[in-house]
Amino acid sequence: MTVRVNGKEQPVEAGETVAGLLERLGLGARFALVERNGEPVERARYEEVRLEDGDSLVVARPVAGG
Amino acid sequence: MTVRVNGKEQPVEAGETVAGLLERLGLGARFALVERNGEPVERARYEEVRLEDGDSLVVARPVAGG
Amino acid sequence: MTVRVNGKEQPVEAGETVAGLLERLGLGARFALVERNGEPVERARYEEVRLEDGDSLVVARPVAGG
Amino acid sequence: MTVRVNGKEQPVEAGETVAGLLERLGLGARFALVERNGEPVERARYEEVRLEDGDSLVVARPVAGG
Amino acid sequence: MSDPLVIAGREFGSRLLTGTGKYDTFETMREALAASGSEIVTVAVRRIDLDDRGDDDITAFLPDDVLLLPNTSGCETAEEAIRTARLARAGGLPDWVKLEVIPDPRYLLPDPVETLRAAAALVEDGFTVLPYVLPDPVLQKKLEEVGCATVMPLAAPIGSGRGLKLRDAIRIMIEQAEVPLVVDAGLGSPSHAAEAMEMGADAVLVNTAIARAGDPVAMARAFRLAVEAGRTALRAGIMEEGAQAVASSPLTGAVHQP
Amino acid sequence: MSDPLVIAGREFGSRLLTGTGKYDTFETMREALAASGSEIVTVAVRRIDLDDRGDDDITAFLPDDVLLLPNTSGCETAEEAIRTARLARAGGLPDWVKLEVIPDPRYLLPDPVETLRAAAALVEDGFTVLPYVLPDPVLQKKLEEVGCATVMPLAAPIGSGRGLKLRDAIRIMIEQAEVPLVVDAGLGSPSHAAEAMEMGADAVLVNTAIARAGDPVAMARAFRLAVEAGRTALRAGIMEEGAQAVASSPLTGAVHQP
Amino acid sequence: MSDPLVIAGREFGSRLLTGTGKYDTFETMREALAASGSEIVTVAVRRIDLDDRGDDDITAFLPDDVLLLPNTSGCETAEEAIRTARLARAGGLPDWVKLEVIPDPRYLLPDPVETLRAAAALVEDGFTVLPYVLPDPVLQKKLEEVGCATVMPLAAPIGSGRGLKLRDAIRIMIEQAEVPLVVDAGLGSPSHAAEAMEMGADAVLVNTAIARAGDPVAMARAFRLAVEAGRTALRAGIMEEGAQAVASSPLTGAVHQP
Amino acid sequence: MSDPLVIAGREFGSRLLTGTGKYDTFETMREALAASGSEIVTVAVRRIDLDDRGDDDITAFLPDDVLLLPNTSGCETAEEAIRTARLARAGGLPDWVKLEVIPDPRYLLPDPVETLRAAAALVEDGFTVLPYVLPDPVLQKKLEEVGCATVMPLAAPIGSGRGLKLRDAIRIMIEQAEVPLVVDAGLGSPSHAAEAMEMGADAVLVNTAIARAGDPVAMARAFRLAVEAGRTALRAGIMEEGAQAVASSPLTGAVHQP
Repeated sequence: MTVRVNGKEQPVEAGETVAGLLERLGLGARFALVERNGEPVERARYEEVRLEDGDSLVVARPVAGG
Repeated sequence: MTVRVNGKEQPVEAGETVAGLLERLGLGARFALVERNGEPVERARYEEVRLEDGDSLVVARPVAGG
Repeated sequence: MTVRVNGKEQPVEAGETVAGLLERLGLGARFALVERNGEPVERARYEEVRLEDGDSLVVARPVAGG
Repeated sequence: MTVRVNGKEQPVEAGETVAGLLERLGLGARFALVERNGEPVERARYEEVRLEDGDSLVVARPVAGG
Repeated sequence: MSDPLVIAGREFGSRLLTGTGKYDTFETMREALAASGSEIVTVAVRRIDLDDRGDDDITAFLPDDVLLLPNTSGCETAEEAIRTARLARAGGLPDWVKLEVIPDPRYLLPDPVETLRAAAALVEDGFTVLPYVLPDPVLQKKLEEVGCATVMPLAAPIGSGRGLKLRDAIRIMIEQAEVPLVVDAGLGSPSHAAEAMEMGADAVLVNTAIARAGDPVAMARAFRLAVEAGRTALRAGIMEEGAQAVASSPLTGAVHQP
Repeated sequence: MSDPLVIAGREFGSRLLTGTGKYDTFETMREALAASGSEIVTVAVRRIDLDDRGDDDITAFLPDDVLLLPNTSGCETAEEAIRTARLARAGGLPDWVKLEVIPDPRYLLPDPVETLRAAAALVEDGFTVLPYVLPDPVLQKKLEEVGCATVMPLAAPIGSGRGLKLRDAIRIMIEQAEVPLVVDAGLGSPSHAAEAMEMGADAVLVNTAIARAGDPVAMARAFRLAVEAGRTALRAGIMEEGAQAVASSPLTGAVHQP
Repeated sequence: MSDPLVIAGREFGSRLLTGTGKYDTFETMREALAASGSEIVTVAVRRIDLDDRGDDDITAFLPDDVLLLPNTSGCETAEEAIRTARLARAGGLPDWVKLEVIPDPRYLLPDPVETLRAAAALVEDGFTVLPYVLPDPVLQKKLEEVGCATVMPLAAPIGSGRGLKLRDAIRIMIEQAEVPLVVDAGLGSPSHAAEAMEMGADAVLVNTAIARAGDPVAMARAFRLAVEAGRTALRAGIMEEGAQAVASSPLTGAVHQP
Repeated sequence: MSDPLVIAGREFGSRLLTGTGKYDTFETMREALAASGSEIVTVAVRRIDLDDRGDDDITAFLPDDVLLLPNTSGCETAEEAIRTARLARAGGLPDWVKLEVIPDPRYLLPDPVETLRAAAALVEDGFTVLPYVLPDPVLQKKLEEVGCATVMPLAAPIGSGRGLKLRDAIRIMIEQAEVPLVVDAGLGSPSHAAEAMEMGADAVLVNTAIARAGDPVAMARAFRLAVEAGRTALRAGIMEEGAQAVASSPLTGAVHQP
């Protein structure tokens, strides 16, 4: 199945979690912020929340700013 | 019958017009602006509009201002 | 004989006046100011003052300025 | 004999020094600056300099200032 | 050459708008308005006190050839301002309105949210709307978008006469203005008005500085001259400010030079 | 009412003095001087280059009814300035002199000590002396004491067009002036000139801001209007600046009030 | 004596807030933040570019003991700002937000209407909201009424370093502030920050002036000192400005006096 | 890094000079001087009134490790100033002198001509001379030429606390200074002092603003911090002021962007 991450198609395995996806994307170590289908995902639930086919995700992070 | 003009009771004769009232109030010569029951009255209709018992009127005018 | 005008040698005939010199220099029509040997020459005396050999003259004029 | 100190007559004993005068004036402990007949007196010489009849002295000091 | 101020398609020869408040007498006001050359003159709208008709009718002292511009002073909400504007129009005043919505009696500063709301409604209702605002370039754009005929930022708190204290924000508004920018309130002297015009303001509105002057008629004339001076200078092309000194006389040929 | 500028007992209708430097052409200069209404016009004095007579004679382009005011630009010492002034007078220019003694070519600022020395000598020699100085109220008093006809402090470095940057010192000079105070140099736009006049300066001298404007003739007119505006305002009595806002419309009787 | 800055019931020892933008390196940023003594540090929130992970994780360079304050830069509407704030909070950033709603990319000025709308919604949603606004005392009151924890007016356009150009409006905001007033954006040097504090601002937020300094670490220290200087002066009681000169030495008893 | 102020070959760690005038008590003065960190402290010289010895001896309240700098306040001519300086030196005060020659009791402004004359004589006589002047770049050069150790222009009339009102002239003096430039008189708050240091002044001298503060000791500390802040900023490299807004957060990658 596939999801969209920041507008790009990404294949994911059935039942993959948000945490798993971040890991595969090499963002495990990063301070990543995740929005799923327009709703923010609590960091505490990255391990639980399982992706579904067609999910649209935004993955963001804090950057330098004033 | 009576109407309220700028918050004060005023006796008026049945069928009196806005123009008539202004005349009796000594405002005939003045540049008077009239609101009746919350709606502005067109100057052109001062002669036509007849007051009804319990009408609430505001009578205003242009004054010095910046 | 010769005089210096604004630092340059100028041959002059014996007995030539300031006015004569200005004429020969093509400055007759100009609003010329003349200093002779460090002393200003009155305009009224341009016709009288006769140059002497070795005189040092400054010839100036009004120009645009603030 | 007498001297003038800051414009006022002061009796002094013959041979009295600047230091002695300051002492008698109760200024011994003060940081006093002394001018005698228009000339400043070096602090080092307060003990030596002997006053003479009619001397005019200014006695000053540092005060608060900007 | 002709250089009219154009508001809502109407041309005005004068770029000095004036208020009618705070004059000692209506006679002085009439003379001062004439001396100012102003073609747009503001008035307020107030209830008549039936127990005290108060002074004469101001309209009797106003020239016929000027545009009377009723303001909504005294209104603290959009609804109050809309009601006042509609009353004035129905009663025979122009359908132009100087929109003021001022909730705070201490600083007398306008409310950006209520002003925008009232402006949209009044434009919708057919008014030519001239809103009074704190200098705010983003609010300016919103007011232009809802169809205001001018935007009128204050130079400094009304009646303070402090001049262009909020110059930096007004400069941005001038740069991006799509409808005439009128500097309103806070101008205390003709040099303030001239500076606003040199900056590129399309017009200025002055009241207190004229009405409270020692000689209001002479001061009105002074503002008229200053507004013309500033506008003329803007069009003539003002020199660039420089950090360096530059001589205005020749650098060579001095008399003493060898 | 008449309000002439009086210098050394001579009356002038205009309070705008102008310089003749930096115009693109003498024709433009002539028109601009006319538009300015100026009655006192400065010129510099320079040696004629016999190998290059240069442009036409400026005097041919100057109105007959103005007072030509020769300056001592280019002089770095009192002696040079005195020599230049005497040469100008002997040659038929007026016995008035705009005294400039400027030792430093970078900042072009006047020398207070040499200027005072030259002023004393020139007054002694019968000149009407108008010295150009940095704003210095103590120097002003000394110049008045030696008999100068005006004192002319600069507003900002010459040619910079920065306006009344040294306002605080000039204000003191105006308060204590016993001869006319002319603000000279640094005024960049009509609003600067108007402000100087509102502060109480008796006149202003402008050159670069007019000569280097996009349209010098229009700018000359703008300065003329601004000087008149500022002077008129001063005499009319300018309102006090306030820290507080004060309404220009009535505080009571609003339409919506019960 | 202790004089903490209290925002939403939380105490901070430093009154200098800093941004993390525009540093050449994160190492320099880390040192500068330390030198600033700042306890509140802003960050932006942006999508990760999966094709270019970009530089290191900024959080690795930020001290643990400071409060990270995510901003909503890049948002042009209330909805975008709300969405960004909620994403930041869900992902583990604090529930504090520096609210910026900036529709115009040229002048980068905040939108008063959208900012107010977003502020109300975010307070409702449990956020501690610190809105960035143009100086507007009426908008300030509205933001206080909907429950904002501070109001943060800009001193001048962001990144311009021009200082307190809109001083007059900020002074009114300080007079009537009921929550801490933080001057944000436009401060270019420590003297600007000191002046803001002397005026009575509760704190200042600085980014560009430190990050783009020749030596950001030294400049951070300079701002820290200046903020402390300004705050200390305010509490010590600053002398009244006077128009007159007043001697600081005795007027009598000079040595030469008879 | 070390950054001493060097005057006449002597190094000072502090760039804040202070006066001793106008304190309510000598005890407060002593504490304030300590808090200021000042290493150069001015005193006046006055006759002792033999009928009223007045307050205690100020020297008993002055730290031993500061340089006492006697001033010539009260002197209206070069001769009076020279006499006062020589008396102070003979009596055991340092051979440094803050030279003030002030003829006018109203504005308390220094006399450029007499000050220059006295400076030349005192340098000749072996003094280290620190003259107090109106900002005048030409006079500055003359004072440097006769051997003055510093030049000390006033920021605004003494005691007025108005800050750098004559900024434009002081900026030129800083650009061309060959001996330390000390801004003296008129600084009213720490931000004024910081600004002077950021402009490049080598030091500032403050008296009234500290002595007349509500809490002089705290204010002395505030000025100390501000002077250090301003100096540090100057050396760190202050950002250029810009006319344009420049974002401090990234312009792309916002959360809502597609």
